[in-house]
Parts: sequence; structure tokens; C-alpha cells
Amino acid sequence: MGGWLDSHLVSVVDGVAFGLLLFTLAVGLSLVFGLMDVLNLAHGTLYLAGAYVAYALSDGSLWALLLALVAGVAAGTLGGAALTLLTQPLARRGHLDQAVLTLGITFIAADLLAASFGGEVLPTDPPTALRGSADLLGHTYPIYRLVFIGVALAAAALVYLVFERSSLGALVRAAVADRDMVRALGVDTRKVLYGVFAFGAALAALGGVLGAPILGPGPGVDETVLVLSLVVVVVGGLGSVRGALVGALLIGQVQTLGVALLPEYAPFLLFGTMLAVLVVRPRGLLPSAVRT
Amino acid sequence: MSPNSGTDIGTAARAGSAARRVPAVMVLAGLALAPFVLGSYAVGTLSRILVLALLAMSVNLLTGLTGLATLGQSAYFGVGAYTAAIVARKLTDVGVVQLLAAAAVSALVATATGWLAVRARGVVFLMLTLAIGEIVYSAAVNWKSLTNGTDGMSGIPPVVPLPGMPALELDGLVYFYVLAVFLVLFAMVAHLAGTPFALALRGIRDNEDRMRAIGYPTRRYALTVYGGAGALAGAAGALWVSVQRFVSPGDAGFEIAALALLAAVIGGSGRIWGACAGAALVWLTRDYLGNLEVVDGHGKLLLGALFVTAVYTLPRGLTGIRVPRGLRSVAWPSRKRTA
Amino acid sequence: MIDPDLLEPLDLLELRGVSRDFGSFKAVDAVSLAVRAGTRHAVIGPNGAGKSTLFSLISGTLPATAGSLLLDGRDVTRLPVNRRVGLGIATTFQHSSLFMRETALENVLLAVVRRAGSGLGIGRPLRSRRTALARAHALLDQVGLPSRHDTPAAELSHGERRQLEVAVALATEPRLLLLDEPAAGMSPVETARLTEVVAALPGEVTVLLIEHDLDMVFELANVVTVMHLGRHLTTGSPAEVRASPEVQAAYLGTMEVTR
Amino acid sequence: MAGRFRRPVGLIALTTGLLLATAACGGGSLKADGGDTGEGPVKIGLLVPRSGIYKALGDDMKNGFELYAKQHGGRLGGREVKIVVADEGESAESGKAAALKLVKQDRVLVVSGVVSSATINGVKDLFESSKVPLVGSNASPTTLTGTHYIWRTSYVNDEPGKALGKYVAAKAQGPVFLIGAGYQAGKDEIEGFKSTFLPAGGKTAAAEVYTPFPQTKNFQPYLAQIEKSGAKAVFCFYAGGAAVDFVKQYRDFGLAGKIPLYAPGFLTEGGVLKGQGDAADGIRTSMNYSADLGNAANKAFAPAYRSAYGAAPTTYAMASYDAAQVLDKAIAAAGSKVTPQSVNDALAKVGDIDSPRGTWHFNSDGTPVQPWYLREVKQGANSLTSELVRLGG
Repeated sequence: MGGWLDSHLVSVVDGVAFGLLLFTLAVGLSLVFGLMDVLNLAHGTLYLAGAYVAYALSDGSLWALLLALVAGVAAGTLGGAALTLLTQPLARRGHLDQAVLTLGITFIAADLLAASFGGEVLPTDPPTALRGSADLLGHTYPIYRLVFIGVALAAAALVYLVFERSSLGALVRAAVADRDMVRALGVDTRKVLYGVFAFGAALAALGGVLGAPILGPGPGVDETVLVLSLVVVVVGGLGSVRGALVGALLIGQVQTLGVALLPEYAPFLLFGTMLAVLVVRPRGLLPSAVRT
Repeated sequence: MSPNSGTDIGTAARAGSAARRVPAVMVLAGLALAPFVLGSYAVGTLSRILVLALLAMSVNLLTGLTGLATLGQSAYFGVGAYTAAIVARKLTDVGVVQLLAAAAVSALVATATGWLAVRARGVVFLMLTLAIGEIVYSAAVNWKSLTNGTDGMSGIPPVVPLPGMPALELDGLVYFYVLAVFLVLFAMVAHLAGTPFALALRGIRDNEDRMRAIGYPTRRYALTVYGGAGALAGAAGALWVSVQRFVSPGDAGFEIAALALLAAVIGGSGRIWGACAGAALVWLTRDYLGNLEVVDGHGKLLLGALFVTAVYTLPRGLTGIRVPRGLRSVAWPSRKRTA
Repeated sequence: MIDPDLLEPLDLLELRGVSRDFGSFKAVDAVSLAVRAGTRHAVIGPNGAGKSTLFSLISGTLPATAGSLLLDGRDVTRLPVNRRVGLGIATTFQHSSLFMRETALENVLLAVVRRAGSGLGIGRPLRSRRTALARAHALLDQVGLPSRHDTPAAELSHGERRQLEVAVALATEPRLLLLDEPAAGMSPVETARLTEVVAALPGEVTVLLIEHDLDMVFELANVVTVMHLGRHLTTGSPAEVRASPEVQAAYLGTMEVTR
Repeated sequence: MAGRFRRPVGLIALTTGLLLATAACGGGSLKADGGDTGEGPVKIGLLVPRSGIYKALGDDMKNGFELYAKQHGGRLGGREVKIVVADEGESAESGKAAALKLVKQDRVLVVSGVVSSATINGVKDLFESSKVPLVGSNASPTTLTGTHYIWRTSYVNDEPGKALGKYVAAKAQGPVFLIGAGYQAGKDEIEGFKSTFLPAGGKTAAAEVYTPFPQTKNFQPYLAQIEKSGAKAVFCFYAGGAAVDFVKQYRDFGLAGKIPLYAPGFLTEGGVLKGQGDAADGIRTSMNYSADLGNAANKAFAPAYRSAYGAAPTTYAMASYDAAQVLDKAIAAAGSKVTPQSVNDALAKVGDIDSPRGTWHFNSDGTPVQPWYLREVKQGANSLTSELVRLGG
């Protein structure tokens, strides 16, 4: 057992890093869907935008990263607000129309981004202070990914506490479960909806800024990110923060430890896992409490 | 008695049907005459659009009729295409045999995999079908002895529609073969749309619990239409091989599935021809407009703009542009708010 | 009206000590009740008397926690909804649950076709299924919707939807028709029309209804059961019930009886 | 088309019968195309990705071709040319649609370009049956043989690997780990490498590994596998975004500097190298071109390219530049009657090409007989080390 752990330690740790990256993406998608019934297929574009912001601003200093974080979050918030405005007129028309709209926006944004940044994948180097590798019980591991795990864990804990423990979170969860009931309590649910959409979008863009050195911006990355987050969301269960966290960590391990253990089945692992989970639990691992 | 409570559901509409048939006849005539007027490329494009229209119709059986949005129909399209390609290379160049084999294998695969998918609804159904599509795509890439991997299968002989007929090399002749099969399949779907089965599917789309309460085994219905839609996609795949004389994993991939779903949605679920019109619009935008010199590779921008515009300006899809009233009973209803 | 006891002295539905608990709360408490074939049987009682729960127990949408239900002497206590539909119990719901995008005719056809055969219905198109169509048209006429056959359910008025619900329920050829507050939210004109429709139903359909509109109850019903706090208070003819001091005390005393 | 016919089956059977009856009579698209080219500019189709994950390659190829045309006053073989660009996209399906447009709608004289192997397989029959030459400048699967109208100015997919096999067998001090992208080109490259590496006494550390393409972004599990295998060197095949990810992670997970990395030159070609930064230092690759080659043709080409597009030319740009050069010669040789057939005939006799990569000529399969070079990445640039071998003959 010790030998097994030793030889796969890096995969497990890296799976955590990857899973936390997925969590920052999936949680917004999940909440927006749970709250507003909006299937936001432009979610991957928000990541891509954040990653391009990180690329454009990076100059090796920590200040540049901080600046990128601020700019990325601002861009994500604006993007989220814009998407809310665009999808609201379709609120009563069902998921498909929203899917067509947001996918159309994705296509347009992808084309414009490729036109301004070119067709190459642009990997962003982490700040100089965070470059290089560290020793992890005898294995080499990139320092940036360790730092990323720390930061993302903090962010995940914050999101978790806000949504699961605070009164604001209780309000959002109540709105997910029964929007009319919350409205009857005199709360302007539209403000909650806009807030959550903007928050989810900002988080995805934040993921893009922090994730750029791990999953760099380029054509097609928006689609990859979107599909991965959708998988996480349905595996974890729609509309739940805890579900997104569990789903993200599971998919992270599947993508690293799973590939390390079963390399010959690598092409089938991601979707095979999703099928298996949904066959056993059609509503995902931890679906939001009330929803009919 | 009520004015239209005769024994035939179509009594009211019968009077108006002659006028309604004029555009249909005109479209048919246009399709029939196209190869005499249009050049080779245009006719080839038309052939491909007819095939993709069949795929969009297959999506519409699930999405428009039954309310199950799918991103997996390219899987059965691909299975049908590979089946037809293998039959064409190893067995016979007779098109009908390829079509039947492709439809049968696709129906089989669709029923086996659909068993997983029809347990779910909504986004989860969508993701399950996406997973099925991706797994079939990966199988096409990796099962090299059967599919020749990412290189794809070429060297497919020109199609012989029926035994004894000549092999069709020219684009115009292949087009007639495609059109003939298209019309037959279109008629079959049109027939299906008027049956109690289709009415039951609409019932499932609108209120599945209620359907169970009147005694319908809804999952069996969903699985049946899933298998049937798979067969239709498979037949389209066989035609695709007759037109392209090539098949590669991309034909079973995400892009085709997504575009087919989008075509079905912007076409509107109201009428069968909506999906066809949607498919024509989507693929003409991508392949024709996208390759115009002024556009220079910004085909995706155009597609995106098309989707955004369509959603806002055509809330009922293409078929909603002019909604004919009256004969809603048998044709599929337009998308409507249920208030 | 012929006394149904003389013609058909059978109990179509029999409840033996049926109960339904929600935790410690007894929504229906050991109710025993017999519904004779061919009667128009009303269940009344103040809010919270357990009438709606009782209906759910009969239709099968809720399982009973104790007691048994017999249809024609056969125990149906454990059968699911769709099996009870097959045995002839049809329900119209308090919250309208029609197929909103489909026309009135199609709503009825769905039930007619299902009743007619067990296949998937892929073969012949609807328009050539003349028997089914004729029956669906006739049912719509019967419930008073002669001019609305091709109107989508979403475009019908509230009252018309209730009438359509009755048509859908009748299409399953029920022997027992459960009407759950059919007149709720209806205008007096609509109520009067629906009353006519129910009154005109053929004798082989037994009707069990819950209703707050006592005008409707006393016009339609030939047997009335009164429930109070989940328990069966009394059953009798409308006249007997009106005269019962027990009922007066529990229920009617607080209301004005107009007839 | 209406959603509903009164007697659909009868009506459609009738129409269909009529269609099939008239099909024999011929018409617009019912005859084979002539393909004659009149006076005025000749049209040349450039089939390259203008969108999607291969866009960067497509840009290089377009630049190389256009540079040659510009240097020659917009004329090839003395004829004014009009370059018609079509978008290959990401899949064989979109690539074939674009090729059909070039051949059948624009009626181009000849087509150049094509990035992906799947696309070139998909359009093979189109070019062979319409008898329009395709002078491909990148995609070249090993299975593409026996064609008469398809030429390539690039290489065959297994040649970069073949060029490197003997060298690595001699250099590596132990078993070598083989890994590549899981599509056909990746498999061709690795098979090519094995075909010269194993006979030269090379040993592999484990069965070769193919990573799912294009979805693999995180190579950590594979890198762990390499480390565990005890390999003394790695031969890998990646291009584009995957090459950037692989090389950077190879460094980040501590393999760079410990286990030498060898690869076909695509791993460090063009914009990819910029993305890899110093992580690429020390990687040794084989390629049919290096921007710092000292021959006369390259001294004319490389600086001109650099000043026009602000970057060092890549093998993609060079092969596309050569495609224009080949066409220049062939159109001139075709004389007064410039048709696809006459150009194709002339291509067979085009002889030695004085190229930035060195002199090369077509073999009987229509691929180049050319020199292969060993390059090493130093300070963010590929620098020429030596000539390895001449392949293609």
C-alpha cells in the first residue's frame, strides 16, 4: 500500500489541483442552472476570457498576477451581467433556446478572441517567484500547482461557507428550491439571480486567470472547459455547491489517477465515469435538496 | 353537433389543404429540377444538406416531439456511416442493402445505449447522450481494425441504388438517389407524426406524470422513439457515405451532433420541415458563406450570429414564421408557451 | 330518480377502516364507507376534514397506512395508479393537469387510444382510426365543448378545462369517476353547466365527488357523506344529512343552507 | 415542404419515380466537368485551416504561399494567379466541404495546403476522380500511395521518426520511452522511428503510449509512467497546443534535464516554441528544415519571411513556399494550354527544386526526396546541429 501510494502520490495530488480548478468552473454553472434554469453554454468562454487576461497582463511579477485577478474578476462579473441581461428575455422559453443563444455567443466570442490572440495555445508563465518545482516526498512537483491548490482550497472553502453556512447562502439555496416561496417573503429574487450569475461568472474568470499556467488559453479550450464543467455538474448533482465540489474532485482524480492506472482506457474514462455515476444515481451524487 | 366533429380529424383542414400544398409542390419541383440547373458543387451541397436534414429530423423526433434534447445523434449517424462503408467495401455496393444494414445496426446500438439515456430527463439526458456520442467517437478513433482510426475509410465504391442499376458516379445522379431516399424517409416520419404513437410522445413531452396516470408506460415509449431516431440517423449515415465516399471519426463527433441539435431547434419543433430548413441554414452558413472570400474563416462568427438572431427574432423557430391554424391535430404543434 | 338500491344493490367501492397518517397527524382516520354502483355520491366537510387525502387513497396516488380498499369485492389497496385506471377508477384533479399544448380533441384521444389497445400505436395514423375519433368527438360534445375540439388546452377557459378533464376521465371508460372539487374557481354559469354535464352522465358511471359548493352537491348527489377531522361522520340522503343534528353541529351549523 | 401530405406515400413514390426516370437525361450537374481554363488569371485553391485548433498552422502555410507569389509579382509560371482560400476547419467533414467548393464551384486549376491527415484521406478520391492536382504542403499519411494527382512538398508522416531512429539508438544510454498523440500521424511517426531505431540496436522502455487527442491537456499521469519505467530517453510526437503542454509539463514535473527528449521537429516548430519558452531548451528534433540553414535559397527566403510576418519561417511555411515554387515551374512548363491535366503532367517532370531546405525532387509517390537535419533548441530557437540522412528515395 505504501509503495502504491508512493508511486501514485503525484497523480493524486495533481488530481486535487485539477479537481479544484474544475470546481471553480463548475460551481457557477451549477448554481446558475439550479437558480435560474439557465443552461449557460458560454461558461467556457468566461474561463477563456480570464485566461487571456492572465496571458496579456503577465510579466513575471506577483503584482501582474494580482492585477490580472482584479481585471479577470471584473471582466467575468461584467460578462455574467451581460449574459443575465441577454438570457432573461428567454427565461420562460426553456433550456433549449438559452442553449442556442449562449452557444451562439460562445461561437462569436471564440472567433473574436482567436482573431485578436491568434490560433496558438498561449501558455502563461506563473510569476517568477512561483516558478520551478518542489520536492514532494521524493517526487518533483511544480510549485505553482501547490500554490494553486492552496489558493483554490481557500476559495472553495469560502464559497462553501458562504453558500452552505451564511444567511445569504440560505437565501440562495431557498431560491434554488422554491423561487416563488422566496419571492413571497418579499425578497427581490431578481437581485439574487443577477448576483449569483455574476458571481458564478466571476468565479469562472478567476479560474481562468489562476488556471492559465495549467490549462492555457487557445482555440477550443472554451469547449473543453465547458464539457468538463458540465460533466462535473451532472455527476455532482445540479444546483448544489457540495455536489459540484464532490463531482469536481472525483473527475479530477479520474483524469489523473484514473489515467495513470488505466492508460489504455484513457479516452473512455471521463464519460465512462459519468455514465456509471448517472446509471446508479440519475440525479447525481449530491443533488440540491428540493426540486421536483 | 359541433361543426367539425365528423369522423375524420382532418375535415376542417381538407378545404384548405389544396392551397397549403402549393409551396410543398413548388419545393418538390425545385428539388427535382435542381441538377438540371445547378452546377456540380451546388448539387453536391444540396445532397449533403438533404442527408444532414435527415439527421436533424432524427434529432427532432427526440427533441421537438418528445422533449428530449440530445447531443448524441451523431453517434448513430456515425455507426450507420461506418456500417454502410464496411458493407460497401466488403459486401455489396447496392445502396438499399447499405441503408437497411446501417439502419438496423444503428437501431440496435441506439436501443442498447438508449436504455441508459431514457432513464433521465432534461440536462441529465442531454449529458448522457453527449457521453454516448463521445464514447462512440473514441471507439471510432481507437478501434483501428474496424474503422481505420483517424485516417478514416476511403475507397468506397460508387453506390448502386438497386440491384441491376448502374453505379452512380456523377453528383447529379447521386443527388437523385439521395433525394429519393430522403423523400421516402420524410414520408415515413410524416406518417409517424400522425399516429397515436406521436401523440403519446407529445403527451410525454408536456406532462409525463399525467401520461403515466392514464396508463402509458412512458419509458417504453421513450426507448422506442430513441431506437427509431437512431435508425433514421443510421440511414442518414449510410447516405452520407454514398455522397462523401469517405467516413472518419469526425462524422460521429461533437460538432455534427451540436449542429444537428441547433438546426432542429432553430428550425422549430412545429413541423417536420422545420428541422430540414434549419439544417440547410446551418450548413449553408458554415460551408458556403463561411468560405466566401470576405468571410475568410469566420464561419463560426456567422453561425454564432445566426443562432443569436434566430433565438430573438424567431421565438417559434423557422416554422413559426407563418403558423397555419386549424390542422394542428395531426401535424406537430408549434412551440407554445404553456403559460 | 329510481332508487339505485332496488336495481343494483352492489357496493362498487368499499373502504374498510382506511387510514392515512402523516407522522402523528391522522389525515384520514379509520374511514369505512360503501359507494353503491350507479349513485352520485358526494363527500363534504369543512376544510381539513381529509376529503382530498381520501381521494388520493382511492385513486392510488397516496398509499394507505392502514385498512383496505375493495373495488367490486377485489382488494385494490396495493395496486398502483395505472392499474387502478385499468380497473375503472378515473380521477379529475383539483389542479388541472391537462396536456396544455395539445388540442382538446388530442387530450381526449390520448385516453381513448390507450383504452382501446395496448400497442404503441405506430401503425395506422390517427385520422384513419375512425372509432377512436368518433368516440373522442362524442365525449367532447357530451361534456359541453362542442365548438372547442381543435383548441389547445392552454387556450381554454378555466371552466372549459374542468369540462375537458371530465371528458378525459370518461375516455378511460371508468366505472367510478372521482371528481375533486370540480367547481373550484368557476363562475356560477360554468358551475351550472358542469352540474348539467355530470347529471347527464349515464347510470353505469358511478360518481364520487368532493365539493364545497353545496348548491351543486345537493342538486347532484343522491348520497352524501360528511367527514370531520379525518373521520367519517355520517352518510345518508341529502335530506337526511341536512336534517342530522350531528352534522348541523359539526359543519352545517356554521353555514347557511339554502335549500 | 409541408409537414403533412394527404397521401404522402403515393405522391412521393410518383415524384421519386419521375426523378429516377429523368435522371438519365443529363443536365447541369449530370455530366462530368470539362475543367478547361481560359485566358486571364489562373485560380489556385489554398485549402488551409482558417479557424479552430489548427489555425496557426494554416496561417503559416498561407503566409509561405503568398510570400512566394508576392516575390514573383503575383504570377506563377508567367500567369497571373488568383489565390482562393477555403477553410479546412478542424474535421475531415469541413475540410472536404471546402475542397469540394474549390474544385467544383471555383473550378481552380490546382489546390495546395491541407493540414490534417483525415482531410487528405477524405479528399483523395475527389482529386483523383476530378483529375485536379493537389500539391499538399503538410498532411501526408503513410497510407497515401498509388495516387496520380496528389503531390506533397512536405514529407511522409513516418520520415521525421525514421530520420531520428539511428541517432537516438546510438545516443541513448538505455531504454527509450515512446509516446505520442493518439491519432494516425502520431502512430505513423512512432512506427517510423521504430523502423530505424530497433534495427540499430535501440531498446524500448515499455509499450508505446498514445494519449487521447485533442482532449489530453494534463500529461502528469503519463510523465509519472515515464519516470517509473526507468527510461534513459524519450521519443515523443506532439504538435500545436499539445506540444506546448507536454514540453512545459515535462519540465515542471522534473523530467527535463534528467531524461533527454527527442522528437520530430513539430514539437518545437514555430509559435509553439515561443509558448514553451525556456522549457524547450535542449530538446533535440529532426526536421527537413531549420530557419538558420545556410544555403542560398534560404538566405533569400528566411529574412524575407521574417520581415514580412515578424517571425522565423517554419517548415509549414517553407513547404507551402515550395508548393508555390513547384507550381511556378509546372505552370511554366505546361506552356500555352494550362489545364489541371497539363499541370499535373508537368509536375511529374518538374525535376530538382532549389529550396530553402536544400535541393529536393519528387519520388514516384509524389513526395520529396530530401535531406533531414538534427536540430537542438538553444535559447528559444531551433539551431541546426547536423544533417542526419537523406530520405524519400
